[in-house]
Amino acid sequence: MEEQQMMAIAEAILFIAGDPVPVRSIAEVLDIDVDAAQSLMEKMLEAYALQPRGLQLIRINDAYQLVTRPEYGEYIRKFTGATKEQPLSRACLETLAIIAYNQPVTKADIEQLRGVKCDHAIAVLLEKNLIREVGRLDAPGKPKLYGTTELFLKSFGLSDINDLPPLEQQQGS
Amino acid sequence: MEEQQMMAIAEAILFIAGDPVPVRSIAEVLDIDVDAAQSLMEKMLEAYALQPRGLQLIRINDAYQLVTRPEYGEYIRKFTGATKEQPLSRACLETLAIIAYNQPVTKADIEQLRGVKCDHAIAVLLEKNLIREVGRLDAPGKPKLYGTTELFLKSFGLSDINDLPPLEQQQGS
Amino acid sequence: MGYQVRLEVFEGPLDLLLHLIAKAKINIEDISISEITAQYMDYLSQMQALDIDIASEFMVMAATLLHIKSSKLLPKPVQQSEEQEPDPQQQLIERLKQYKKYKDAGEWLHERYMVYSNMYSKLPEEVVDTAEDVKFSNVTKQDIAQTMMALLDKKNTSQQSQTVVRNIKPEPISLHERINQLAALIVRRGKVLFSQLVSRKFSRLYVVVTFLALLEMVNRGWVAVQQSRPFSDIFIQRKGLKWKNSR
Repeated sequence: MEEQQMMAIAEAILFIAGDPVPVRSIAEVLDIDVDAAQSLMEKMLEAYALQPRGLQLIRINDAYQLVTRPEYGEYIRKFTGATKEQPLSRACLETLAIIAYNQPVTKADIEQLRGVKCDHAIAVLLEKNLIREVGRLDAPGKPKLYGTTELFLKSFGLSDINDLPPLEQQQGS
Repeated sequence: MEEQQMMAIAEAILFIAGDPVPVRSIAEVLDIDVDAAQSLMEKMLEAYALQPRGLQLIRINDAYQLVTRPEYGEYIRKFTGATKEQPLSRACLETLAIIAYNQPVTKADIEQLRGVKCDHAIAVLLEKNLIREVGRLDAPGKPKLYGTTELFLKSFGLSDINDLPPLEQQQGS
Repeated sequence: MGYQVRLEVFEGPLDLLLHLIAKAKINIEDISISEITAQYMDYLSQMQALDIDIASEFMVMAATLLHIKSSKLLPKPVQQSEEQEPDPQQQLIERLKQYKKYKDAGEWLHERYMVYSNMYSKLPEEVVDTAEDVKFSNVTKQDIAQTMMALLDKKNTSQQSQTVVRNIKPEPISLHERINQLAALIVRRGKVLFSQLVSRKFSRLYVVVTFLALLEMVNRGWVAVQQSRPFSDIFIQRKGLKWKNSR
């Protein structure tokens, strides 16, 4: 395959993922070896840097991510401000509730329920040690499964996960 | 502001939004009038089309959206594990064609044209959200009128309903 | 199942007629009613021989064809008035021409669909106000439950009002399969809400099959279900010995 086409495919994948994509996954999808994928991505990173665009490619350890350029933050805030800005704790609480009641659960499941990307909230919850990775789903891409931690139980005064209030009782009120 | 910079901002906004963004919102964020935003986006659409990229800009009625190029769908599915969209049955396609070209249209009209009952095809198209009820005919029995949806436009790569080729042209075969 | 015979499937009588016309390599305008009628009847009798249900539309068309054919054989009645009935053969030709247009447009749509259903979009980014710190110190387990409930509510209402983007794939699924799927899920989760089993990407058929599967599982004593009031969500929980050691 031509290099340019491979870059186009990588771009499409990074776009869909939104998250950092390990160079290994890019290699897998393109059916090339990891070194080749690595150098492809480095070239792409340079190409992106040279173009006057709204997006940029960044590298985080062995992964690449498509993000908006920081200099346009003000406009993005203007755009999203018109819709609604969510406080972080709200986003995290929703994400935590979904994980607590549905564990083990993938990020895609959480996002499906919330209708927005949840990377940030998941990162914060992981960092606070309220959730953890409990395995990987046996599906293509092997997505991570999340569950709650002991600290979660302790923090909310639960002896075990079945202590969570049943959902249907509240619905009446 | 320079045009190139405005395009970059629009790109960043489309990336953040994910969903189609009305041209009005783009105008607002850039603080320009709607016509200017419209022509900016059309220029951007062309620029995107010319570049060998993984993404493309599409217009659906008065909104713009960033999506991956159809030719890389297979790679996206490999990456996400999604399954390929099933083709629509011939009954559905014929029914959809009749609705697209004659909307708003009743079931009786469709059945008259096709010479068979169309309940099942209509139910499937409604469920797939390719068509919707747009009202009722002011006639005995008040039959439902059907029309196509935005998803129809998107699924068939049409910017608006006028993008459909004239019916006569097809007759050649 | 016995032997299988391939018989071309037609979308209706008009579709069958177009097929016969194409096979005869003639223009729609030039159809010979007696030939076409013979072939049409032949096809219907093949269907009958194979025990295929013949939709009433096919029979109606057969009657129309026979009517046209017979009226051609009969001497023309004396013209009573200028405003006589339109020529049924001409009417049929018009219908066929109209139908062909949409059949071709359908093919065009098919090609487009195969291309453009390959376009993917991304989920919106969540924009959070990072200035605010996350404090869970005064959040209780009730808050978690309430949050989850609000999410499910929101999802339900957005389901009702939403008119855009919904991708549904045909899901050929058997009751048996669905029971196995649900069992696998319940082994993992222990408890689950019915609404979680049937997210909006599923068809009505899928929901019905899921519900039947659930009833069957209740019947087998595998699960206990609770519903606090009519139309509220159904809470499903593992029950009985089936699940012992399977965790």
